[in-house]
Amino acid sequence: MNPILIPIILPLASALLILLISEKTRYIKELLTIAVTGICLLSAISIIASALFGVSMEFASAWAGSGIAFTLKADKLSSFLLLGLSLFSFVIAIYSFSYKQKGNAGWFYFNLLITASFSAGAALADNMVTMLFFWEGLLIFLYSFIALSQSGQNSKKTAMKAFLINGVTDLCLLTGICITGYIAGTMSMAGISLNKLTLDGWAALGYVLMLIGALSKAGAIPFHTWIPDAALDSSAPFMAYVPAAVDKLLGIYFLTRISVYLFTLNGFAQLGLMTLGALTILIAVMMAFVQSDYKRLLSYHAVSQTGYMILGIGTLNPIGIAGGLFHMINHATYKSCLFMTAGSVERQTGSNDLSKLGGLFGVMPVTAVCFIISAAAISGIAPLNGFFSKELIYAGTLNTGYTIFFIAAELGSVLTLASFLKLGHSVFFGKRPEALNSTREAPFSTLLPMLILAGICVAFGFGARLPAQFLIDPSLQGLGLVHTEAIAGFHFNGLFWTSIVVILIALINHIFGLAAASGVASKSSDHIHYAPGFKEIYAMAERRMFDPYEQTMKHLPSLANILYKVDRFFDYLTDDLPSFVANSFSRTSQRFHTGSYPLYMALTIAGIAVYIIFTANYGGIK
Amino acid sequence: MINSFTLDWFFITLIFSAGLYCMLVSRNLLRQFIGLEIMSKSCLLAVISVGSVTGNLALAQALIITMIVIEVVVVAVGLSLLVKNYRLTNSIDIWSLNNLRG
Amino acid sequence: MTYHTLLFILVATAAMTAVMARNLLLSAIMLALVSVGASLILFDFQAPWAAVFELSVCAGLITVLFVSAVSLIRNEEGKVKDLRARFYAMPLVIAIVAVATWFYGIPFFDSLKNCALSGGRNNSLGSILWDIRRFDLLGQVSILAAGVFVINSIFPRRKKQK
Amino acid sequence: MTTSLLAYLLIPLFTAILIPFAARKRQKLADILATVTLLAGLINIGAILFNPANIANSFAGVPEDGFALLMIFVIYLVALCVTFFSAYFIGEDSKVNRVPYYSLIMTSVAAMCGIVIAGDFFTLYIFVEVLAVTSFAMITSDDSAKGLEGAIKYFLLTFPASLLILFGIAFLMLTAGTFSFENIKIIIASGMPVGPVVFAVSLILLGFLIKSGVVPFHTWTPDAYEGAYAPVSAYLAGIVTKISGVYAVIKISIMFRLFEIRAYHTADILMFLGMLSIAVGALAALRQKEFKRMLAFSSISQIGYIILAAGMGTPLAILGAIFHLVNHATFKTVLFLNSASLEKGAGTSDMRKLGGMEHSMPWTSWTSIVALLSTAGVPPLSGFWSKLIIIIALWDGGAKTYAVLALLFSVVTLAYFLIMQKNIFFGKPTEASRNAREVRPAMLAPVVVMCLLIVALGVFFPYIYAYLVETIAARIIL
Repeated sequence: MNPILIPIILPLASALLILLISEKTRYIKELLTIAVTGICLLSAISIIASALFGVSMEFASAWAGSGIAFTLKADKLSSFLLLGLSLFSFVIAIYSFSYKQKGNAGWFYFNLLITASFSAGAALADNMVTMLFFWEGLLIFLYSFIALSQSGQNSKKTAMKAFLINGVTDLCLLTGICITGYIAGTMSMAGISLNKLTLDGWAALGYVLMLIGALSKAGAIPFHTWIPDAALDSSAPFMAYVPAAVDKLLGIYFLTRISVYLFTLNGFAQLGLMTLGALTILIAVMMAFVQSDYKRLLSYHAVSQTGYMILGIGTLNPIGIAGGLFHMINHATYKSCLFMTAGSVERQTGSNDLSKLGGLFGVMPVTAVCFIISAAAISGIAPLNGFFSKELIYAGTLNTGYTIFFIAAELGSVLTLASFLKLGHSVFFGKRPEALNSTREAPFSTLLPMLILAGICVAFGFGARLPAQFLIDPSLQGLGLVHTEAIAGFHFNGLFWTSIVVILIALINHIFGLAAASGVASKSSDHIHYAPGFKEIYAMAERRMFDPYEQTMKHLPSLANILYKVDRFFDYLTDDLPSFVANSFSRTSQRFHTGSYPLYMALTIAGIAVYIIFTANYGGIK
Repeated sequence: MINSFTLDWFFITLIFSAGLYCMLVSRNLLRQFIGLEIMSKSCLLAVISVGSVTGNLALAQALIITMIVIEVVVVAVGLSLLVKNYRLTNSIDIWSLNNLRG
Repeated sequence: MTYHTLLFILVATAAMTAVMARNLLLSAIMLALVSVGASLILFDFQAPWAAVFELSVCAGLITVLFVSAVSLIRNEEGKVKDLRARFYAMPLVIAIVAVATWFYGIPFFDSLKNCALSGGRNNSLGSILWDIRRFDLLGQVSILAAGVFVINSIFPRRKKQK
Repeated sequence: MTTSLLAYLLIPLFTAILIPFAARKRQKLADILATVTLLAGLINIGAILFNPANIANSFAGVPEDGFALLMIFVIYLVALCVTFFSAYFIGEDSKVNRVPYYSLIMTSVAAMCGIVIAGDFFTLYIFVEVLAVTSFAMITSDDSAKGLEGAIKYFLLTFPASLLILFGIAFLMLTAGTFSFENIKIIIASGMPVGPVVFAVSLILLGFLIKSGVVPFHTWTPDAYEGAYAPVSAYLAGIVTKISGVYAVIKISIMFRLFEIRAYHTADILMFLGMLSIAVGALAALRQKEFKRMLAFSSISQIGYIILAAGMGTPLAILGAIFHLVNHATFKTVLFLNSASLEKGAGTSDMRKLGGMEHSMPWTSWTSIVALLSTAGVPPLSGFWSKLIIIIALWDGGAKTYAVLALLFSVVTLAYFLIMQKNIFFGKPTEASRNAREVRPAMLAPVVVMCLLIVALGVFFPYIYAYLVETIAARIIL
């Protein structure tokens, strides 16, 4: 078998196998999943090695005919992505080994493996229709993943929300792909890239529609709203896996593909993308800053960080794109790690509420260390990976000349750090509540993945040259981008000093907040939360006034009612009206045929008279 | 001066409408047949009038003889239906013939 | 006012009387008068064969049929409540028809007369016509046979035997 | 009128006269005589129609046109079915008097043959009257009050038709000097003004429209069919009213093609009345509770198709009209005979009292399914093809609205027949149907033969079409 098929077929087959395994067995499903994802990781390594040092693997098979072929192509970007996806699948599989609050184990691993398989397929697919197939498959299992992760009604509702948002945007994607494929004359991405499209006429529409699909997958504003809800209504492994890792990776991957690989963008599109990125950063981080739930706070950050990637790719210069891609993998790493710490805390304490947590550093030191590392990474503190990717993005942004976006991004950084100061302070430091005194450290199977990911954060930070050389640079080459600047390395330039300033501002803000909240860490954001002007906006946000989905849903019943009436009308036209008319005519005729001879005679005579007058006038004598 | 043919037809129309009026107005089955008979007469007169004006008197006579034979059989059949109906239902009211409806 | 026109007036009057008469027997007799009038008209048209047939069959046989039918249902006669007013309105209706025909019908009949194909055919002899219309005799035989079967069917002899 | 086909008229007439004498002592002899006569006639006409030599030279050696031959065949076929059926239907205790009954049937066969082979309008009129007179008597065969009511209504409501025909003949005599079909054609061809002739022919046409029961002159039809003695209603609906009215309408509409533009308005009226009949018949049939009455309305609707096609007047439309006339004779005979079987087997043909009859009377049930599907125009049965021809002809002739409406109302046809089938034959057995028994095989035989004919006409349609074109279109239309 072609090794390129392993990451797709193996998880798929084992997912089906898992459903056959009895409910009562213990650890078989878990071990099977770990083994399968491990094999996938190994094959992903071999694939990327082949892509980096040899020829890209390919697999092609005639599928539906007429230009739609089942084509997989592991070029450098795809195999880089595949590596990331496989890594997270593997780590999550380990993490959820002993994690109890993940719903039915069989279904959880089924969904996990299916997601792994389909995401690998989407990453590797070269033909856009093939990619769409996997992409839509992910959508279906996104629903089942959320819906089956908790037994309550809320998870179903959130699952439906996620499903609808992604379903609509996937429909856009479908339309966009059709338009693009029609204009380009081929469905193969490699084929289109040979002769890139420009944004004019229908092609622009196709690009925008595909952009919507990609952004929605990545979870950018305004398609992000299901993620914070899912943070409350689903399990930590799911959050660590899908919204934090897989969706980000795929969304940004496809964004890169279309923006760089398939289309030649103009300045207007660049400005639009960067604006969108900056807005995503700011709005999401503002929301994140005031959250009081561990996972929900993290989920807003997951949205906010997407903004950096979009900003980076939107710059359209190699440095910015490299930053976007680097940030993509970095973000997945530390955000997964953060969600895992959240899961671990939830697992050990039973709570996610910041006001009920505190002082856990003493009892959960490993978790706390992992948290600190990844929080530092996400905040862009110097030698960790987040610093380097953000630095690349800042540099790319400055290269475009739009300083305002740089400032917005830095402001986002300040708030990010501030919110993590608040989070870390309220969870791991400060005074420990009485109820948490018996808390113990999480088991090894939970700690191991966190350690792995935290280790990657550190490694990619201190040895940023390594991923830059072996992952990012080849990906840029794969995209056909040429750059002259070094994309990795620690420089004591202006950006470093800016980051120091950022750290200081955040610290000052935190101290000020603490003072304002009289020492309660979980309330250290209240001075902004309840500041005049912000207060109302936040209150409206809490009421979901800005959630397009909720707003649509609110107005949907009336719309649906109108549509229902319209439908009834058509139904009436096709079903009831004919039979009603026929019946009423029939009844009239029945009433008419009274058997009364005079009536019949009169009718006959009248008919004769009309006939004779007509024929005499038109056909006859004159 | 109105010619003979036109005047004939004027009276034929009157006789015909008398018969028609009888058929329309009467409830008595027998009167229906009387009206019918009067209408037949007007028809007969029409044929002979046409035969006269076209000079086809011989043909008209042939037709009239056949028509009279048919007329007598039809009237006989009609009257026998009437009598049969009278024997069965004891009524010759045409308005009572409304058992078949719907 | 020729004899011809008088005959037509006679027939029309007799017809109206037949319709309007309260007594069914009178109606039947008036019907016979209509037939007699028609027969006279036929004589006037120089159609003696038809006139004799009309006189014997219609004025004779049909009147007999009507009178016997009237006698068979005599006791029923009074039961049927005809609206007499409608019959009394008849002269009015006929008058209206007459006026209407005078204005609309007469031009129509005139135009009909103008369409008439006259001449060239009155040299045909009766015997030749009988020859041409030979098939009608078959029809007459059929309808007479049918009449016999119908009477036989409607008034079966079997009943009398029982 | 030619004398070549006179035998088909004279022999049944002779049998009719013979029956009262021959069957005086043994009543059973009446139906044997009638059946034998009809069978002999059927074989004879079949031999002429299906003689390969005749077909090969397009009936050049046969004096009459193919339409007349075909009609004689159908007349004999339906009459034979009805006499054969009646022979077993008339029970020992029936009020029906066999001798005059069979005499009347034979006379009406003779009259119908007279209509078909008549060469002028007056002869046509005579035989139409003969046919009408016999039908009145046949309707009242069983001495029921309903039958009498139907007969009297039939008598009085179609009487204006006779007058109209006679006035039309008078006008024809005045304006054309003749009423023979051939001579009228010659006169038209001679190029003289035809307006008055058209008027005269339109009057005659109106008479025949009344006789064929077209809306709004249809009012006698349901009453006569419902009241009639059961096998007689099959005979009436299957062939009698078709020959006495529709045949002449088709004949006149063929003639109308010669009148060119002067007759267009009359043809328009004809099409309008045809469409009206389709609509009113189909809609009125929807809610009928009495099987025979529903069939009567269905008959009105089907006649509408024939009239519509005749009004269209193109060769294809006339062909469709004739083929539909033949088909109508087959399937309507089957349905009416089945209603008679129901009366015999279950004692009633009221839909409200029947249900689930397929268990007790399976043959009746399945034959009626075949017939109703054919009526509704479901392929590959014969009714489908004739309706298809008619609709195609309408579409080609430019009457697209009529074509669409005709198509629509065949759906309604299917609807009411399915309602009927559901109410009577499917569903839960009722009290009446639990006690019902299938009628004897001899009574099923005519129905089954007709059903086979329906299927055969449908399945072998290509041959039938070629045959129709050769026999009918080649001689009378083109």
